[in-house]
Amino acid sequence: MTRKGTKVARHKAGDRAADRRKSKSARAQLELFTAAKSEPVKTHEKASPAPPPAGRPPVNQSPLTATRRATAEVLAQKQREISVSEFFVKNRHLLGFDNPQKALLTAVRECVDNSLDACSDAGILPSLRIEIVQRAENRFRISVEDNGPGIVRGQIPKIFGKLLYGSKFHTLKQQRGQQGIGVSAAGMYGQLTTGKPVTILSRTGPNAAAHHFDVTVDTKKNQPLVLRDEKADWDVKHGTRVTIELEAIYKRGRRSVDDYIEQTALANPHAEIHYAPPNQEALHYPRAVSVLPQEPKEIKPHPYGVELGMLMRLLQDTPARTVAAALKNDFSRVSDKVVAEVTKSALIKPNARPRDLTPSDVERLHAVLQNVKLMSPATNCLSPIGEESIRAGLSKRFVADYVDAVTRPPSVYRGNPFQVEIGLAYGGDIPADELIDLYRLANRVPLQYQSSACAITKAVLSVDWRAYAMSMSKGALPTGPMILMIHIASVWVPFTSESKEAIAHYPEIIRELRLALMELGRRLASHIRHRRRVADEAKKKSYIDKFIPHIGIALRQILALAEREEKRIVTTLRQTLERSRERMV
Amino acid sequence: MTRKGTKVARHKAGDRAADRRKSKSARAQLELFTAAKSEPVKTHEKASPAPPPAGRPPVNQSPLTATRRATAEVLAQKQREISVSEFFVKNRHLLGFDNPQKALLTAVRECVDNSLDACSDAGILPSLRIEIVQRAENRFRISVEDNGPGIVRGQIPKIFGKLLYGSKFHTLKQQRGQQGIGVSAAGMYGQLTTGKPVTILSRTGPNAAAHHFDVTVDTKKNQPLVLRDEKADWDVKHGTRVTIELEAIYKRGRRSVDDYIEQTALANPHAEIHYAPPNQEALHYPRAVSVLPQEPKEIKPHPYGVELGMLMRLLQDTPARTVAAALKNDFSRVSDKVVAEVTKSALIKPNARPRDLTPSDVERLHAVLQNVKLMSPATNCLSPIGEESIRAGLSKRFVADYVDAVTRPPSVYRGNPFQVEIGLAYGGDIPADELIDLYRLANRVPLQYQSSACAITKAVLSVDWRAYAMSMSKGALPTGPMILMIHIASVWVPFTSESKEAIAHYPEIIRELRLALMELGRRLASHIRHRRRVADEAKKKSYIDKFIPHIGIALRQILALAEREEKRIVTTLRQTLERSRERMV
Amino acid sequence: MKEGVLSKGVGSQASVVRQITSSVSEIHKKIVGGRKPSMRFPLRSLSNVRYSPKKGHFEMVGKTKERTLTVSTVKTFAQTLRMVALSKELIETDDFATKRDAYYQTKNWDEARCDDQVESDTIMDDIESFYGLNKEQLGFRPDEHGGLVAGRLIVLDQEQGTGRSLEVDCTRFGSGAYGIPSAVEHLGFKTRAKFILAIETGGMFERLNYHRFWDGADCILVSMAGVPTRAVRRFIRRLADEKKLPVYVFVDCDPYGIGNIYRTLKVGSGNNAHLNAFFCVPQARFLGVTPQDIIDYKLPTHPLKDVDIKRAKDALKNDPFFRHHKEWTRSLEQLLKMGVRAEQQAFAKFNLNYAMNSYLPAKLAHPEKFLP
Amino acid sequence: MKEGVLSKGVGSQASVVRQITSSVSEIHKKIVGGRKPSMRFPLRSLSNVRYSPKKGHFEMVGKTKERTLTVSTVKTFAQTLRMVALSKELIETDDFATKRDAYYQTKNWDEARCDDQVESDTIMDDIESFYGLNKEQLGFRPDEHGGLVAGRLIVLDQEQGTGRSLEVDCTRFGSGAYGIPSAVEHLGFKTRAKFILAIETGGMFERLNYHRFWDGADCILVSMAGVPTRAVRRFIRRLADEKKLPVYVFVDCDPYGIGNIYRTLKVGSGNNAHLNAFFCVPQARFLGVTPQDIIDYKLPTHPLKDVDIKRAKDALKNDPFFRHHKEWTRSLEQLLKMGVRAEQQAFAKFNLNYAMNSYLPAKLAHPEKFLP
Repeated sequence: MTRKGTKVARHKAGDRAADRRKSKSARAQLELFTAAKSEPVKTHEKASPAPPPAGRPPVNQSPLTATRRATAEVLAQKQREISVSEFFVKNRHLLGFDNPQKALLTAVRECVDNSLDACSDAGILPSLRIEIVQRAENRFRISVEDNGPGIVRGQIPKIFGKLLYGSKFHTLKQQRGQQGIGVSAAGMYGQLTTGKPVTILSRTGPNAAAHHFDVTVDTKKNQPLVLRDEKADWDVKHGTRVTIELEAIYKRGRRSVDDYIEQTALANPHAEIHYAPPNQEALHYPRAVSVLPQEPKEIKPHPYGVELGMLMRLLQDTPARTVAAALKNDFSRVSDKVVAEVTKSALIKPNARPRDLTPSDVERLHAVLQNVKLMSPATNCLSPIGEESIRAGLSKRFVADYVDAVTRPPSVYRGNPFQVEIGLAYGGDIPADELIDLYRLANRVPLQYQSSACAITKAVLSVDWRAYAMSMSKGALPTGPMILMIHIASVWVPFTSESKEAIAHYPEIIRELRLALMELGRRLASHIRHRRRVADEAKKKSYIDKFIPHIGIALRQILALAEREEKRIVTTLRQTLERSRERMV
Repeated sequence: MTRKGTKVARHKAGDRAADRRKSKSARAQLELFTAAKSEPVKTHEKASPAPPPAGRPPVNQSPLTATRRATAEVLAQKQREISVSEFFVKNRHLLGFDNPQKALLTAVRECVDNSLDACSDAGILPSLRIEIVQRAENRFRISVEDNGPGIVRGQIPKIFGKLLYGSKFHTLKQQRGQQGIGVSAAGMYGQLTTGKPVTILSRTGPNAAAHHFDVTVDTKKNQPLVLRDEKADWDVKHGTRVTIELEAIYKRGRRSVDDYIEQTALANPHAEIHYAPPNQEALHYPRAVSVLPQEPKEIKPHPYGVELGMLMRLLQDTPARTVAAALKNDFSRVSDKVVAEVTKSALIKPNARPRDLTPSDVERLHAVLQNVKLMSPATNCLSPIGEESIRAGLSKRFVADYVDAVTRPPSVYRGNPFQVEIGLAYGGDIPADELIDLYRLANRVPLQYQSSACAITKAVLSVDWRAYAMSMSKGALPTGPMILMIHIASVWVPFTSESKEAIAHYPEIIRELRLALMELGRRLASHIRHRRRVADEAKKKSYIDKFIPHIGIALRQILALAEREEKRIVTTLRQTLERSRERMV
Repeated sequence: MKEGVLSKGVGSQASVVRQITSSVSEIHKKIVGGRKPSMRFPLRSLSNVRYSPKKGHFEMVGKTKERTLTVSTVKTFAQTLRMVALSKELIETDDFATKRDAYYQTKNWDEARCDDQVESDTIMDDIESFYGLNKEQLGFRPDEHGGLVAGRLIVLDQEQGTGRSLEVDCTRFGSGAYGIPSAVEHLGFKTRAKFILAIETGGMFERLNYHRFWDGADCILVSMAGVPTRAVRRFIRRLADEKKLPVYVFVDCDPYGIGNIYRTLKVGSGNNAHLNAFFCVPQARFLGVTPQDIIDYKLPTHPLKDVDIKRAKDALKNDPFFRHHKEWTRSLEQLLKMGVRAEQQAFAKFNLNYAMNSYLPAKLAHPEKFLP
Repeated sequence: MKEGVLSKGVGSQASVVRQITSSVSEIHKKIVGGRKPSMRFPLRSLSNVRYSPKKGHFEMVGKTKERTLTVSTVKTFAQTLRMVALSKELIETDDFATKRDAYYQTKNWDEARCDDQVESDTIMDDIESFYGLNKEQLGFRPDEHGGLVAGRLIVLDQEQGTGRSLEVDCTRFGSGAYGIPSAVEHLGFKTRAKFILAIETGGMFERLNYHRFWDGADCILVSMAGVPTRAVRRFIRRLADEKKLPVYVFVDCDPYGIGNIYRTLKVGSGNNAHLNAFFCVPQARFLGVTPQDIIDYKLPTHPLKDVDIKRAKDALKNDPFFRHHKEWTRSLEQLLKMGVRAEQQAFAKFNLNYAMNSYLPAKLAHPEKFLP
């Protein structure tokens, strides 16, 4: 330690000691502090760590317990339950409200997700009206209106005024929303930054009245506070309009709300969207397909990837009388044959009572279940966009030479069915000398942040695109006139955070992504090669006209031939070559 | 679109259509599907987006409502409350249980945090015993024992069997744990992967009995399930031992549990730690300082950064009769003078009833509060390690030429006091040709993952270390024989995720970090320069001996001098130069 | 016409013209007969090369490729024939074209023009190997030349235009020297020197020339200035062949001096094996600086650079020449073990003329000890 | 001793030795008197340089730095004096040392040795500017040389050792040429030529020499082979000065040919301004290829590369020579606007001897139109 370093440090320590003198209890501590300073302290030896003491020495019962500040009893009085709303108010970055720009996008997205899900549940072709109005420099009012089934009056306060409340969490099927947090969190953020409640207008049908609610969240209790609840005139037959005022920043370009809405239209070709951004002309995205996507069905969990603790719990709680029945009723794709095979391997009687299994029985059963051959989960819980629709959407959005799409068959990670589909557009107006654009979608929702943390990006990077006639530098996306649109549909999309920005790196998911990418890559490469061959053929044909005369000239010069002879050479040679070309083709 | 792309796609579409025929309602959909396929669909025009229709056209009431699948009433029946435990079971990566290796670290860390916090609250010099036992290839049992105050019997189930339960969330003071999630989540992870409950042994004093509990979480209700509750013999006077069995992987090296414990010892020089890693010799980290850190005191929020919605809520809920009293009682650092100034600027009567303020009153008050000059928050809610202790720790751990530390005065972000301190070790055995090592700590807890996402890393990267005699490439940490240990202490550390791995980029925090780094940098640079000067001086002195003889040789050669004359030149010149050196010094 | 100086056999101007005419007549006949003509070339790649200890250079094994006139090859065929026509014109008008000149000439060939000089150079290489002649015999010249000569040599040349014979006496340049032209086929030699000393650096050459080292030692000095160009190699080869002179090579002791300069001079290069018969100097022997010299003379050294180490290891592993000669294998291994290199100018440490007055005489007393 | 060829004034061998002895005596006196000696050097940096249109080259403004012998400077002082001692020895023994040789000589100076050649070169530059003499006059030589001469010139030299006069007739080398030695101070000249033609490429030089262009045009051809070395520049300068010959320069039309080759030959370089008085050729004039020639002759071109554009823009913005001459400013701007460059060999497109038979005669008919 140098003179200088020490000097400065001592000076500071002195300051702090002076501060302390002001406090009542400082004297004793100060003395201790001084003692500690002047006396070198013996410590853990880096070079030769002390060998562990033989036997188990008693834990050091500190000689300083006299200074104890609180007992277990005192501490116990402070223990309290924490409301989930309070938790997320403090941790709102977890929900995508890190900064005002992202907050705007997150709030719009949560409302749009809810609207599209509601229409899907009700079997209605969605028609949305999204509006963003600037109220002050950093204050905006967003409203999202749908033609969905509406919400019954009694549910409105809880849906918008309580976190972790909703219909989707316990349902295993493909939906945009998952946890019953999103839209109430958006409202809570608005309330926190502007003091304004969420306003909801909803009507369940032409014969029902429209209701107007103003709702806030009582964060201490995680309960709704209703500020207004009245009937309203509304010239809409059925649907919901949600309005939130919030602190926000609106920007255009990449990762903007505009961008999000355009991608949403691309991923939901059956939806019509009117979008009025702040201080600009409104946009209209008409419906590209007039048919609803197949309705995703709810399913039971698949045994692959179910965890030991989960299985134990399930066997405790099941109403089934036998292990066989429990397995068949509570899981999908477990047939009698599977039950027989599984119980035999695990040395369990199929008709044993589930509650009677010992922990080691369950452990064996769990191990066997992971290795038995099972059908993939039912596909009808998923609703992919489909290859046709992806190609139609890409063709409409981009001027490309070549458009292709692959929808993989459903697969499963940790018991959750999922399905990967990828669209590819190549050539045309797409810039050839930049990194490719990558659109990531999960359950038809565009993902705009944390690209580098996402399994989709990882899968694209893991493919050697140079094998498919693209160029690619280590660790970077490929370069070339290509756009990839990658959609993962799942009953439970494993996001890396609550703000739904990136998909976790499950090997099963990455594997499916790679298979789809490589299939598209092979087809793209054969397209590119075919195009090159065609161009080469045309070029070679023109060679005959271009270069044969030069052979004539050279021969005349070297052999001092007459002009007539030169012409004869050119004519004969052209005939010879064209004849052999015809044979070749 | 090439021939090939289309062909494959049609084939697939055909397969899917065939699937559909099997379902009852497929016929109508199939026809619609076929129609959609053969008839080109009109869509959103890319080149010239349609101008918004004049007025507000009614939202498209879809002609397909006949196929509606569910009504608002049906959907309402599915709405349910979601338990926070269920939520985190599905989202356990949010809590640091992404993979078995990280899970081990997270579980150990949560237990250690709890033990150190309990000792701190009780004013006990902590003595910990940490043990990791391998039970099977991927199964470990961890146990952490402390000499803390113990836990009263009635609290044990909730503390270990209920998420979002604890004493720390509502307390504004510096603690390791924050949200009452950690240790119960670790138990829940163990339960999920091994089916085993958490085992707790606790005793509150020599006269109280020790209690032995086995607890699991009922995830559907987020309530504890007590499997065992009995008195036990335990030869420890007071303290707690927590044992969790879990699926895990143990690895050594960077980001390992070993590494974590070593850094914890460094950041808590007042703690003694016995550590028994699996299948290896145990380690002992003795106490380096025999005095407790100053006890962090609980404080009230500081007005800077309090949000509008929060202020509105506070004025609604306050028991105070006047605005003046509310401001003084519910915030720290608001004096009578400040109240007078603030209310005057906001055009509010100081003795108005808080509930009577209109929203726009509160908005003005909020704006004024952000701009008024206030004292920094009380420092006694924070307990920094201190410059002396940091230097002592670094000197002990590293063989370095130079050790320095800076503890910044407390500052505030969004109403939360925080304090930054940084230790620096330079030279000696520290490798000179590698990127520097950076130890990140938050409330004395080492952070091991997501370094690149962390405000600490960002701050280090934002400093131009080349100005301080270090080398540095764009976007990378500096290179050189240096180690930085950076600690952020706060009443509320803003982690970017629940797993407490990286600190969010608040400008106030980055500013403080930069100030501390630059101060250390300047002192380091002056140390390096000083050392170079000393070396230069020594070198120059030796120059006289080395080079004067050559002047003699050259002069003799050029002027053909005698040897005697050469000697005279050398002697005279040496005297001349040494004389002038003495004058210089 | 310079027939006077040139031999009448293969490679004389008349015989080159005959070769061209007869090969092109063949092509003409095939075309007129409605058949597709073809040309056969030796394969110019490392797989077609081996080191011939007997001939003392890399030679081709005999693999060939045939190029038939098809739609795919018509462009190259046309370009090749036009380049042959240019060659014939150059020989007949007793002119020459540098490779760059030839590239610009192709600019007159409309669609058949070359887009860069690499293209025209490749065509030239094809023709060279097709006829088994070197570029200079075909009227082409490299753009690079260089190489200076001093000492006991009279170069026989003639005045262009008048055809008058010229005798260039290389002892009569004072501190200057004779600059070797880029084509040397037409030169003749008169000399009574005992050997040729080929020197890597201009600095060492100047020193030896300035002090008339060639006078006492009775030799011819050639400055190579780095890796010798074709002209320098051909000059030394023809001089050594015609006058039966041994060639001693004096270069830096490093993998570049040994592996690039000396090896290229002596056995040619692997990827131009079709030319090695003309351009290598099999009679060359390595005077120094050897790794052993570094030890014996306690020379000041510099550490081997990474690229040096790589080059030496490559030579030991892959180069058929070094692998063939155990003495070289040993020496290169010694060098790698020492980890240092030394320059021929390093002798200047002792005194400026130490190399000339002490080192070279000591070495030249025992040419049998030179490395092969 | 070569006094016979050298002038007796400043720079003659005897006067250099006198300069050295007297300056070192001064230092000796101060040391013995117990005072600290010092040396004063002109500052060798761009801030001390301006373009002198009258003298026709970059010259130093007169800023100097003084180096006093202190503890900090004792090493450099010792090295400088030892290098001066070497210089005196070289002159007195009528020998020379290349810069590399000198570097190796320092290896004998124990602790005062130089660790790399940059260090010894800097000391040499110091001495050069201290005495206002060039390296060659001090007995040192650059390692690089090069440059060939052909045509109507007889170079006067003498045999080392015997001192016998030599006449080197540059019309008598056939296809070969005279290689310029690295030091030319001692040479004399006999000529009746009308001008000197300095040529960028070896290819063009060979063509003109091969066809004896110098015979009809009555001139001396010098091949510069890129940016001319010190020896070539000094050779042309001394020849042009002594024989009052105009110098015409024929280079590629690109920013390198104009900005580097021609500019360096004519006015010297900015960071060696203390040498420009010796090494530049103020009488040089730019024959071609000019940007206007590209248009007039419809030459085949290549696009300007980024580095070309940067170089040209730099010259227009910062180079005092080009900024001084409006004709050059216009021409460079024209070149940038055209966006292309052309080589002197581009004339080969028309026919191989077009440059010789058509372009050069047309140009040489009007030397008054040459760019300055």
